Amino acid sequence: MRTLGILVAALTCALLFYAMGDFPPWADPGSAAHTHVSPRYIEKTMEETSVPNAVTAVLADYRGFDTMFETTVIFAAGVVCFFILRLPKKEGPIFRRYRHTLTGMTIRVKCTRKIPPVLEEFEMIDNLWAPHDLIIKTSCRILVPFLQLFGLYVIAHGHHSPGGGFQGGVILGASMILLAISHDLRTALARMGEKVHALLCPIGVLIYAGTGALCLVLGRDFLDYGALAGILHVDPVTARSHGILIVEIGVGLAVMATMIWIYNNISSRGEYDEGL
Amino acid sequence: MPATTNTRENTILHEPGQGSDPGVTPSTRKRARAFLPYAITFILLFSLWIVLSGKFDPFHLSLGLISCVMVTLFSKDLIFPEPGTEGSLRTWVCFIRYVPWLLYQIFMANLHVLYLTFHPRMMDLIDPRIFRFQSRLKGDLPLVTFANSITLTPGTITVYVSIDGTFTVHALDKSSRESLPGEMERRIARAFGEE
Amino acid sequence: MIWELDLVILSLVVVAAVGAIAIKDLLGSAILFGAYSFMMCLLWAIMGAVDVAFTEASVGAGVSTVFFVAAVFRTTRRSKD
Amino acid sequence: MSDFFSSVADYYNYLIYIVLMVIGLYAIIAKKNLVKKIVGMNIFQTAIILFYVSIGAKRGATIPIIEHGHGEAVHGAGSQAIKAAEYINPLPHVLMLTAIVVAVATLGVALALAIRVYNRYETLEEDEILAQLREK
Amino acid sequence: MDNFFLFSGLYLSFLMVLSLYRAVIGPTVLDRLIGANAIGSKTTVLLVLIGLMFHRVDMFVDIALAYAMLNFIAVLAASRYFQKRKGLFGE
Amino acid sequence: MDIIVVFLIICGLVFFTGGAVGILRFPDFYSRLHPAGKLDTGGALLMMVALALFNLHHFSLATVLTGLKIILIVVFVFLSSPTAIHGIVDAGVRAGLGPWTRGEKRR
Amino acid sequence: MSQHYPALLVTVPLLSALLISILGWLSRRLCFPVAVAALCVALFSSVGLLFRVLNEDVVHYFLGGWAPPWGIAYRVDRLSAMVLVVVSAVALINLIATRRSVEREFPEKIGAFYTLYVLLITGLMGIVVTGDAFNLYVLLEITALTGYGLIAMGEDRAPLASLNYVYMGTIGACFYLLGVGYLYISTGSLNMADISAILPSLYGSRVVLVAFIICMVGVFLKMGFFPLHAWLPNAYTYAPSAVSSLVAPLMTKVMIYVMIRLILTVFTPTFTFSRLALNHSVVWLAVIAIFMGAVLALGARDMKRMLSYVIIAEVGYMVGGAWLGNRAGMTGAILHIANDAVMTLCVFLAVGNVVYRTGGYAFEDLKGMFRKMPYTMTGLVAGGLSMIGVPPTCGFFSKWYLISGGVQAGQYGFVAALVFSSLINAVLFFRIIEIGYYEPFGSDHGHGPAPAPMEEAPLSMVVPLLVVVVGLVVMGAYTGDIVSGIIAPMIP
Repeated sequence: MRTLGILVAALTCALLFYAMGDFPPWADPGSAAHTHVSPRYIEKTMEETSVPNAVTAVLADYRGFDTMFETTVIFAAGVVCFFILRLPKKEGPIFRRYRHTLTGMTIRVKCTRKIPPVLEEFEMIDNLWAPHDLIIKTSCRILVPFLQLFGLYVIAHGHHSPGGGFQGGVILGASMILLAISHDLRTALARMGEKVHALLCPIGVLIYAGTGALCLVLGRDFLDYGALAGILHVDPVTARSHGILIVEIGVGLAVMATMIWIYNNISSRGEYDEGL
Repeated sequence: MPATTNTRENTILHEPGQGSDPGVTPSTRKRARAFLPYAITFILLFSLWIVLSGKFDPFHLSLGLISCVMVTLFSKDLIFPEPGTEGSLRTWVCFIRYVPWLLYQIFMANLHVLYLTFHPRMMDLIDPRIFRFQSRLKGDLPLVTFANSITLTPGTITVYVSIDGTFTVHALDKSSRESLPGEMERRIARAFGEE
Repeated sequence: MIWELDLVILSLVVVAAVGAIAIKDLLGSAILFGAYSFMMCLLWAIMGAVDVAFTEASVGAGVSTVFFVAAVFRTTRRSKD
Repeated sequence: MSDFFSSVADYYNYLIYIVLMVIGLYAIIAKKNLVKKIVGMNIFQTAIILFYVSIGAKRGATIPIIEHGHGEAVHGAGSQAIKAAEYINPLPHVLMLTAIVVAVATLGVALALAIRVYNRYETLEEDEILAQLREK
Repeated sequence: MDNFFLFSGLYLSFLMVLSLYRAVIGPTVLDRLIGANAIGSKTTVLLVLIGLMFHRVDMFVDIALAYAMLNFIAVLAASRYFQKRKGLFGE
Repeated sequence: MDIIVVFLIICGLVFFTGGAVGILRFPDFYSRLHPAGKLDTGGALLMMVALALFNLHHFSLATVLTGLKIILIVVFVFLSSPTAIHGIVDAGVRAGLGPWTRGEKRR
Repeated sequence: MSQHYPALLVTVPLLSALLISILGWLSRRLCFPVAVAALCVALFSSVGLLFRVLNEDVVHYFLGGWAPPWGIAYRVDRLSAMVLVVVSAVALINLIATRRSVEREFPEKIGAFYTLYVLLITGLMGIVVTGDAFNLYVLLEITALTGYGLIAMGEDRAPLASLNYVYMGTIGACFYLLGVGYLYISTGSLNMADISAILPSLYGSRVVLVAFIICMVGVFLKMGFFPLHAWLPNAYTYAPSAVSSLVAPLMTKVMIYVMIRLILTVFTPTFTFSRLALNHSVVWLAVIAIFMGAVLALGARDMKRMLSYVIIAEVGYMVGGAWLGNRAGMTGAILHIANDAVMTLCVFLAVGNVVYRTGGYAFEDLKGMFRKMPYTMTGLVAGGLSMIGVPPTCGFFSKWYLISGGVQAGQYGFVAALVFSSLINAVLFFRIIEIGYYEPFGSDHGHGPAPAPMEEAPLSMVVPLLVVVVGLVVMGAYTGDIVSGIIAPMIP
């Protein structure tokens, strides 16, 4: 296997080196890539979409169709992780560990699979037990809302500064993952249950594709946000800018939900009970 | 291992709305108190949004309002898990007064570690130990502030804090070991009104 | 595009990549992969690809390393090569 | 001196991308551990992203976010001022955003599959799994 | 001033070499973790420096901010591993 | 103004140097955390302050807000860095790593 | 509405996949009807598109209203319209036919299954219609990801097989992406038509040459062409039967479509066949692929594995035919895409029925099958005859074109390989017939011939199979029309 690996690697290497000689030099402003298609994106974005961030304009408008499928890829990954990993809810008893919070005694209780309610005096702990860590819990607790606000800011300001739906969605998802890591998976699930994030994920993509389909219903091409001008009561160029924002919100929702979904499935091995 | 844990935090975190008793109608004052965390969270978040956004047209401001309301509703019990900890104005002022002193301490700490790092006979100079001491602080936030301050200041790192205020600390050398709990604890206690 | 920094970081990236696949401990490998993606993010910022850098920062730092650690946590750390 | 360095810099990016790609490819083929292969796969994908972003770089240009005043009348008025040579090519960046997303999605799926495999065979080494299969 | 920023950036990336050395060589996983953490904190500063070199620092600050917030999630996750699975070398 | 900026940046770089060298030189895992935790945060603080000051050259609302954002980075670093360090230390203790004591060999 | 057919093709399945995913959490019974409705719309619009294309030659659709080099455009010509019809029809028939087995295999996750199923079809349709090189990559990844998930839910060894598929599929897609990057660096465009307009001035460039090689390697990896086929047999064998009868007919064929699209549209045949001295070696690789596939199929011990090796051989046919470099070979390859999709569907559906009743697919499970499941076995035999290339079925005609192309090009090795593989196929299928027909069911009881009861698969599984069998013959009967109306105008 090792010789095969070296062989394949060497072959690829030789092939690519062979082609490298004919590349235009790095960062050469006169190369074909910079002169054929892309100048129009830079020169016309303000005029045609009124979005200063050319990347966002190209991402969500000129090549918005790619981005729709990009979001679909993420959604598909979420569904796939659920599909191959999630175990059906088993019946029958399970042993759980509880700790009496005043004396620190740990007891093992036989109970049903359903995640039990929170008790006043007993605290449920994972079988792989992590101690109560005051510093991490408190700091993360304080950090999470700011992280979420930052994620929303990134989504909302994708037009004017780097960022957009995907980045903001990942940050939002990371905030929930942070909660799940610093406390435990049950805490995060109590805030956002499985059904919620599993439904948010297609809904996010649906916002995107639905916007496109709405344009189609309004008589323009698919994803031609100019058609939204009639609904939003603005001129077509601003309508494009708003259309991009709507789409980015959809992307953000879908990405957030998927990241949480994948993390929950992987970290709990599909049981949705105890996480990392 | 800690013998006890924080019950309050757990109840709040798992079941956000469990604290209120449905049988008792809350008086207006109580309602105002319950509303206060929301308000403070919202103001904090919105000021953060202003700093982040830097755009003051109505469109972006309304986006900011919506986002802040969403985050507030989603996570007000994360910043202030127990009613009453949102504190008074005095706490905030005291806390802000504490920060410059902390910065000075951090600067000194950095010089201290820098000196140790570049000292040619560093191995003889340091004497790492793990030791414990009992703090008189109570409440989550003061404890965590104290712990983080310890981590940031001369030659000490907090290893573990138990809920009743027992600190386990790793110290790099003798002088830093002797400086604890010392003045820092006093200042934190003053900042959080536990004097 | 600052080519001096670019050269240095590019060399570092190769070291991190070799480290990530050479270490015989999957957790260490995951951590080095995280460092690798930090530097990739830096590289893209240097080349002016701000959005890509942002994505890599949020993905590499926030999500993909965590996925790796979670997967290693649920499987095993042992690795023979 | 500077000329020499910049001529090295002309192709250095492409060189490194080839090296990274080869590392990734080698890891996928030659390593026996399934998670290691996933790491290799990711390195491979990042190498390609590096290639694309290197295409996008442009000498003497700034990031592809158009500078404009904070006024309202933006469209139409300022279009004369915007020159394509002053901004980096945004197209490769867009493509690579998509590619990064795909990389994350693939990573998630691959890790989920690795967990399934581990649940079944209690090991992540390919040769041990094959040995187990052969025994049956 | 740009040159000064450039040289400080180069110096920082040289320091990253040292951290990377610890991350690659480090006898235990935790040493690697320290190395990765140090690389992360240097990256945050470097991002802002790069922004100043591009004269567009307002665009790069967001990335650095995201970095500062997210950098420690990975570290936290890795340290969580040891809280749940004991042992530094085996399982 | 520039002189202050340069001075602060050089101080920050010295701190960072200390951090990087300390990570290499200190004998064991716990003591390595001291430079990693403190010097890097300190260096980040100084450099960020310097950069924020430099950014205020063209004084306007936008630059002030950008400067505030840079300071915000410092705030978050100060919140997250000790937490991360604490997490690592805790992991070390739970993994059963004993601290180095004087006279032992470097590890 | 008819000008929106290209958009409907992709968006209706996409929207309904999302809808199914939502419905999966609310009411499981609604998932199947929604999926059927979506695929019906897709089939309807692809047939409509086919008729439009026959009149207008090429249909363009600009997504987002941006003209091609800047925006993404759909470009539908006769070839893609034909593949579209095949894809949607195969998917619809398979969806209806496998309803029972899906309900039995994934009782808990029906929503997720149908979501992935419809997404896979979305991806395949998108690949066929898109006119943008990068968009193709994204769609490729959609099909790949959903495919990984669907395959992994099979039996015991499926996750491992799927994981191997992940590695290989990712390398393949990345190679394709890299090739697109090389094209982009030399032409500055991503639109296929635009690239092919710019390329002639760059034919001397090494970058274009390497771009072509890399793209081809990527696509070969994805389709399981000979030296790169290692992932295919396991993945197709261990997949759930509902999935293997979807993936086996469609994935490899669509990849071959991509290859032909790259050759015909992007790099033009003159570049491929005259600038490059590669076509002989590729044809020889195809010859080896056919031989290897046939021999390995002989050694297989169960039906699914045998059929996977047969698929490898069939991939060899199509690649070889396309690379022969003459009209007849190309015609044969394109015709074989459609025919092979239908044949493979037929055979895998029959195997699926057998699995549904007996629970296994080893050769021993087939004993006495003719008495037990006569209609299923009829389907199997019909598919087998078509694979062998017996005249009334469609398999004969495409093979005929391939052989005549081989003779014209003077590649007698290819012709020999085709004949050899047909013989092997005959052996394989007659062996199955022998097992199924002559060995009495339940002979191990020893009590003479007990009259085995007829246990045919449920009607919803048999009827689609018989429809496919009829389709085999019909496609054979209309071969002339297909070739003259659809394929011939496509080949320059």
